[in-house]
Amino acid sequence: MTAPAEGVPAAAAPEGGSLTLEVEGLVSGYGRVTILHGVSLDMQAGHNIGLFGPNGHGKTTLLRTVSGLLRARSGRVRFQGRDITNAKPRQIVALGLIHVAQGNQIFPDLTIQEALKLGAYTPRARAAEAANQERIYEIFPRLKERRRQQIRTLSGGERQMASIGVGLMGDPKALILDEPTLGLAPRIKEELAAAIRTISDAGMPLVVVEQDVEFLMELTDQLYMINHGEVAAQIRPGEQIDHEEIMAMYFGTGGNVGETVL
Amino acid sequence: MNAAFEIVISGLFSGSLYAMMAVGLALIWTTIGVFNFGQGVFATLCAYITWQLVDAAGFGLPLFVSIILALAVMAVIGWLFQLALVRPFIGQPNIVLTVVITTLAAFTILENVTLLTWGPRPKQLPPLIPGNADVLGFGIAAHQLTIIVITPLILAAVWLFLNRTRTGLALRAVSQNEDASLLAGLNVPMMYALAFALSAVLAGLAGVFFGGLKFMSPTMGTEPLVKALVVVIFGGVANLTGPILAAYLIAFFEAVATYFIGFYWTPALLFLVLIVTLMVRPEGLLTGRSRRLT
Amino acid sequence: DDKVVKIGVLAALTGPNAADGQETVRGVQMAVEEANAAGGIAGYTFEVVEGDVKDHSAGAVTSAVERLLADEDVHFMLTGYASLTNFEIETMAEAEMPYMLAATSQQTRDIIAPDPDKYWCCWSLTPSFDAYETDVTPFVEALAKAGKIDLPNKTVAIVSSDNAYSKTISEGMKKKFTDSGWTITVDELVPFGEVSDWRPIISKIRQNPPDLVINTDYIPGNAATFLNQFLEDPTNSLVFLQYAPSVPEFVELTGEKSTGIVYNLLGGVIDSPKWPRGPELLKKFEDKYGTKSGAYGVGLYEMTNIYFDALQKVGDPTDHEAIGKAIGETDKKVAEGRLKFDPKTHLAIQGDDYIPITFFQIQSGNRVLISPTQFATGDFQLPPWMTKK
Amino acid sequence: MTGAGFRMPSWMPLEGRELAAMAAGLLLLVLLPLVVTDSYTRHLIILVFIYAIVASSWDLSLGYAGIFNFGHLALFAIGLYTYGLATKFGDINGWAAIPLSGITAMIAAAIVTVPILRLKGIYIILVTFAFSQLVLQLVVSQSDWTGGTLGMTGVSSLKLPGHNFIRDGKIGYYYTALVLLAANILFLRVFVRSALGLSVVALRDNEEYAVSRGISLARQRLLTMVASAMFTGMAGGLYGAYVRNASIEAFGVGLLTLILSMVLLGGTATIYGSLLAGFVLVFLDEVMIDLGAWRPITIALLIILVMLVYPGGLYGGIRALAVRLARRNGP
Amino acid sequence: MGDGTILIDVDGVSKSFGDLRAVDQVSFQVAEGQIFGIAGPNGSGKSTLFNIVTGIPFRPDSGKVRFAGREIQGLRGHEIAQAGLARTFQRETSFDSLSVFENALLGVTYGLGQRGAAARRDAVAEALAFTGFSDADFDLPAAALSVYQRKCLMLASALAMQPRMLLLDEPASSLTRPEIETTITLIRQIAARGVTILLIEHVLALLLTLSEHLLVLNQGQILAEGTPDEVVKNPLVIEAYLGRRKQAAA
Ligand SMILES: Nc1ncnc2c1ncn2[C@@H]1O[C@H](COP(=O)(O)OP(=O)(O)OP(=O)(O)O)[C@@H](O)[C@H]1O
Ligand SMILES: Nc1ncnc2c1ncn2[C@@H]1O[C@H](COP(=O)(O)OP(=O)(O)OP(=O)(O)O)[C@@H](O)[C@H]1O
Ligand SMILES: [Mg+2]
Ligand SMILES: [Mg+2]
Repeated sequence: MTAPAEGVPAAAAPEGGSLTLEVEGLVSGYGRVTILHGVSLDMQAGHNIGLFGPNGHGKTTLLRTVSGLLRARSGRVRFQGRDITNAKPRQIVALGLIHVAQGNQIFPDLTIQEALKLGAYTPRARAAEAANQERIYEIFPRLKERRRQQIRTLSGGERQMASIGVGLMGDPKALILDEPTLGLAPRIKEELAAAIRTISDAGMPLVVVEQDVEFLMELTDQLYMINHGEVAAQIRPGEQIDHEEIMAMYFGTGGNVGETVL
Repeated sequence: MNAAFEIVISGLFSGSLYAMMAVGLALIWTTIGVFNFGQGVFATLCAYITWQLVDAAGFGLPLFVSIILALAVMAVIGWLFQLALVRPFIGQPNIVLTVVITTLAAFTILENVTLLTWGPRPKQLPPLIPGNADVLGFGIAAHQLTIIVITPLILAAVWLFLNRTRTGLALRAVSQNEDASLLAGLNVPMMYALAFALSAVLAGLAGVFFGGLKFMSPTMGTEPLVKALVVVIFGGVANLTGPILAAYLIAFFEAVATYFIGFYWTPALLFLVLIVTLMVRPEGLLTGRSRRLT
Repeated sequence: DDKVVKIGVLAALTGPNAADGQETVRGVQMAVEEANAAGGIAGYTFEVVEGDVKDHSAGAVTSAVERLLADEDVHFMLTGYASLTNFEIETMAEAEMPYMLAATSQQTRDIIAPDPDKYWCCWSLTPSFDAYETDVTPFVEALAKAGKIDLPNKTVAIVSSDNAYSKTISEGMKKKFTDSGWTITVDELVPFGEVSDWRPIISKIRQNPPDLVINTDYIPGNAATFLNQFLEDPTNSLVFLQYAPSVPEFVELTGEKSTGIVYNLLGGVIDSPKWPRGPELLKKFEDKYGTKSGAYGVGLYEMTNIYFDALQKVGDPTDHEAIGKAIGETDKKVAEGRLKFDPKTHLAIQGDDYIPITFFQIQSGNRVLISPTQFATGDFQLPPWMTKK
Repeated sequence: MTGAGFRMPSWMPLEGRELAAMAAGLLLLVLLPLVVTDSYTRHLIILVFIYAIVASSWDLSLGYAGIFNFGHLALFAIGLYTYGLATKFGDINGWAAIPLSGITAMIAAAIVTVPILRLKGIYIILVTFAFSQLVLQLVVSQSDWTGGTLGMTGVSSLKLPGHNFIRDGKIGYYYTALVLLAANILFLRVFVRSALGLSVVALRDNEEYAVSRGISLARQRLLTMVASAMFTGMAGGLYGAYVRNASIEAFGVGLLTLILSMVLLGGTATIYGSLLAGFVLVFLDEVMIDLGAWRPITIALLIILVMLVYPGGLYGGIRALAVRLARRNGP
Repeated sequence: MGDGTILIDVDGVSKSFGDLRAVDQVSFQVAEGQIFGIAGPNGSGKSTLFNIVTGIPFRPDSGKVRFAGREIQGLRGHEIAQAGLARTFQRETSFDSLSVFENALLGVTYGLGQRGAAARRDAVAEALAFTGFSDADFDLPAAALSVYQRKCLMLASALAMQPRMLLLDEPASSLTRPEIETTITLIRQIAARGVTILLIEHVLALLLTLSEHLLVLNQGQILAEGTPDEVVKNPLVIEAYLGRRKQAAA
């Protein structure tokens, strides 16, 4: 695992203390059902956190609550020291906390180009629009080729690239990725990891939900396992963790370590 | 020559009216993905409000002041409309049908409110510009000439706004995926409001055109609405270009057909042509992706 | 004395024809209030009950009729026009309910003529429309004979709308004109409904300018649009419009433009000092409601009074058959002329001595009655757009 | 409870509970005339029945299949004119003319299905609307037969030896309409709960997925349209027999709006909703008859209100209430 | 398991969108009972290939598809399905307004499945049980299911059709390891019943484990073909699809 320590600008940690993102006892859900039963997690400045755990246990719900799509019934969310609990999504976006949602269903009737333009909707983002677009086209040459194609007609993977692209166009100060590798071919997955890593090292902390733990561990060093809407386990940065341990935790939810580990 | 000229004028004139009604409808459809059956009564209402402001029996203001004021009122009404009749149903499975019925109901309400407020007797607005103009030696009412001239300008403006500005882009995006729009930092409620206000203003303007053209009655909005529906669907609902083109196309078709085969069978012929066209181009005249309806 | 007779009025209180409906009800209201103020008739006072025929659809009309029939205090019904087909006459006959209407007379005749006695209930203020079809031709030729206009080549352009009223009339006119040696240059039928642009048709008319232009589309809005677009580039033709110009607002809304337009009316109010009852009732109506009466306000007022006379004669409102017959025996000077019913069709008898067909010309904002002479209030004047050698 | 599928008796997809409820409802309506004796109220109920047939059949194509068929009222009109022409010129007995109306409507439905086979969503609106306008034009232009815009009078009533349908306090038409309505609802319910019904809903939910499971879009669409036309056409025939005339108002906006309101206010994809809404709309209209223009306003407001509170329509609303009550009374 | 006889013979099929040749002259054969993997970079034409083979939503521009000796490229989508080709979609789909049971029932009714209500119900129950649903789930609305359950339901309704051939488009995407393990076992069991399987997948854990034969597409054309071991060593494949490290791992 690449150690995070070096190359992280301490300046990236603003007045609010050394915490980029801070979640305290978050409770939320849909309608009558409560999904999150008090989740707490801290994101040290300059560190990326990864969330994993079985399907349907609240990872996405957590992210949606953080970025204001869902009301928090109780608990706090702070971003760079600011309290953003139940703030409007556009206020949160304006602060630079960008969320790339799960599933690649962005704007089906827009072309890639239009969608990217829309990604840079906030004044903040507009400033860096050109640069960001360049960068995205570098990471995903395919998007550049197809920039005039309607998103609904893209292939699954291409759509995933597009939605990550839209997120990056928001010129994030911190980026939330929900299952970013969904449907991506192995190679582009690798390149994505590398690219995101570089951007992140230049001072853009990440929150990543991912089923592919390998990928997760490439990007992040502080892991939380979400189970039944609670933090079931976590690994702090710098803490020595070995692969098998993680797997064990991971499969703790049933299923045994298959013989087909690559 | 004479006939040719008349046909061209007729095409341009009716085309302008159709387009004016249709574009508001198309705007709502391409942005929010619903049909606003209130569009017709918007026209009626705006005509009557303008009449109230301009007529001696009313406040007797100058025509253009009255029009501006009336349009402002329409914007507000449009906004209220979406707040009460559309917004609550966003994201529901059969929103299209639900909104059809809520806006139809609103249509009934406003139509009868007009009836109660201004009574059933016919009224008329002063023409935008009185008198007859002379084009290439042919006479044409200045009012109609004005309509022929300014409509394309207005349509062009709307088109540019929707296709060339970031706000226009947001307007088109917002209903495609509300969550994604929120995560891009859009002010979603504002977008819906904007779309409706804009289309109400456009319909209102059409109403003012009608009011200066024929007698106003509380039910004057129905026919233009139906026509607009035909135009919008035929033009293809992917964007605004289709409906606008369709409006003029249909108008010219009618003018030519009326002149050569007579008024009587023209509608039937038109509908036959529409059906056949759609059999060949199932996605409308200008092929583009139709929205999912359910 | 609290013996109350309810009078059922069928009218469109909502929907596209609410204007006529309102006028209809007001006409009846006016008569009833008078009668009650005068202490009632034959010991009865009266009350108006409305039946909303909405969009005139069969269902709506049936409902309205059934509803009024279900009220056993209703002993008389009347309407300007209720259904498109006047089918409610059947129902009235079955229910033995005295009924008067002022609707298009053709369907009424078709229903009643086969067996007039069966329909003792039902009588039409509207006379046979034949005169609409036959009398325009002689009228125009008379004008020419009197040297008021030229008919260089006896050509006429006839535009009509595909509805019962307009179509029947225009068909009849065409026959009459051809029989009298005229040539029809344009013969256009437009689908019923709003016409926002007449230009293609008018341009056809302009192809070779006729002596006479006739449009029988009675929808006032359409007529106005037709007039405006014709005047954009008028031909040297006399313009005759069916019915629409008689609608009160037509003149005021078209303003100076309508000067010169000719139209005629059958069973319309005779607005002429030579027939005092006409102007008198028109004035009464306008004083009461602040709006002018068209055909229906005063018309329904008169119909209500016909009923009152019948009741006066019979005395017992519940003896429907007697009432019905009494109505049939009416012979009275009403605002529309002398009212007497044709026993074979139950339509008012038409003719200069009965219900005349009156021709009007609009002259700078006023409706001038120009024929028949015994009622005339003025002379025909050459329309501003026409020339004459 | 488990597998709805397991409780389906193979001969009929309806569940026992529903059948029982149906029977109860039918019995209620059969006995109703004992209480409702005045012919006007009966007249209103007859209209409710006829409209409900049209609306619930529309619910099949519009609600279940998601086919935006805005020519549905034309099918009703076709039934109406079929009856009129058959009885007046073909002097066919009224009882035979009503099924005939159904047949002509079904043929018309089959014809209009052809151009919409490839079409999606709103494009169907246009074609079906155009279709109804063409039918209207046809009716109007054949005035020698149809009376054009005058309409047809002297359409003959239903006849039974020893019974006069006109002076029977409407009892004859009441039961005739009721029988047709019952048959219609039973037919529609069986249709939608059958495998065919499921496949139609599947096509609405996700066309491509449905096709990938072997469901033929063309075939199901045709069947749906024809099925929705059958009773609609017969209702048209009955309507003609009842009002004894046929006029183009059957194509009018007024009737269209009323029927559409019934479908949506009642709740789409419910069948029963239409009948429910029919009663509500017609009788509301009746109690407010003297309010003039305020009547349509109030009714419209009410419709909006219901849609806001129960987007599922009245039927959905009543179900929701029932569930809540059950909860409250339950442990 | 495959007894060698060719079940499907895809012969030079192509599909273009405008000037983009999404599938370009692709030919391959699959033997009865085989598990045949298809890999390739994003947008290389895998799903489009499925689309044109199944005729949903469109047919190939050119080329032939012979299934069980019968030419099917001309048939309509539902006819092809009834001929015994059942497919799943890349995005988990379901008939949301129907129950779990009804979702699967449709497969039986219109596929090659048994006739007779009783037999059908049993087939459905069997298929659902096989994919891991319990009786208690049968009445759940499909809309309420989680990602994994939807994938299972999609599979169940496909199996209910009693297909001769199953086309799976990314059955493992966004699944957790345990779920992937289960899916692998599931697909193995299906194959064991003699159902031929065409498999698109990016999750190599599943793809490489299951495929007996592997086809790699790139830009709509066949880049490589062979046994998984051969293919993953192919430098072209590594360059275009696997990338360096994965290859090391493989
Ligand atoms: N819109 C919704 N309405 C009701 N319940 C929901 C909704 N979205 C998700 N759920 C439920 O909330 C629970 C948690 O869902 P969530 O998507 O947060 O889990 P997850 O960990 O992200 O799963 P996955 O890994 O599949 O994305 C699931 O049981 C799901 O069924
Ligand atoms: N309807 C369409 N119109 C235009 N282009 C299309 C359409 N459908 C697919 N494409 C393009 O064809 C190419 C192949 O798409 P396809 O979905 O087959 O890719 P894929 O191999 O399945 O990719 P993935 O692994 O990401 O699913 C893609 O580049 C896509 O953009
Ligand atoms: Mg998730
Ligand atoms: Mg794919």
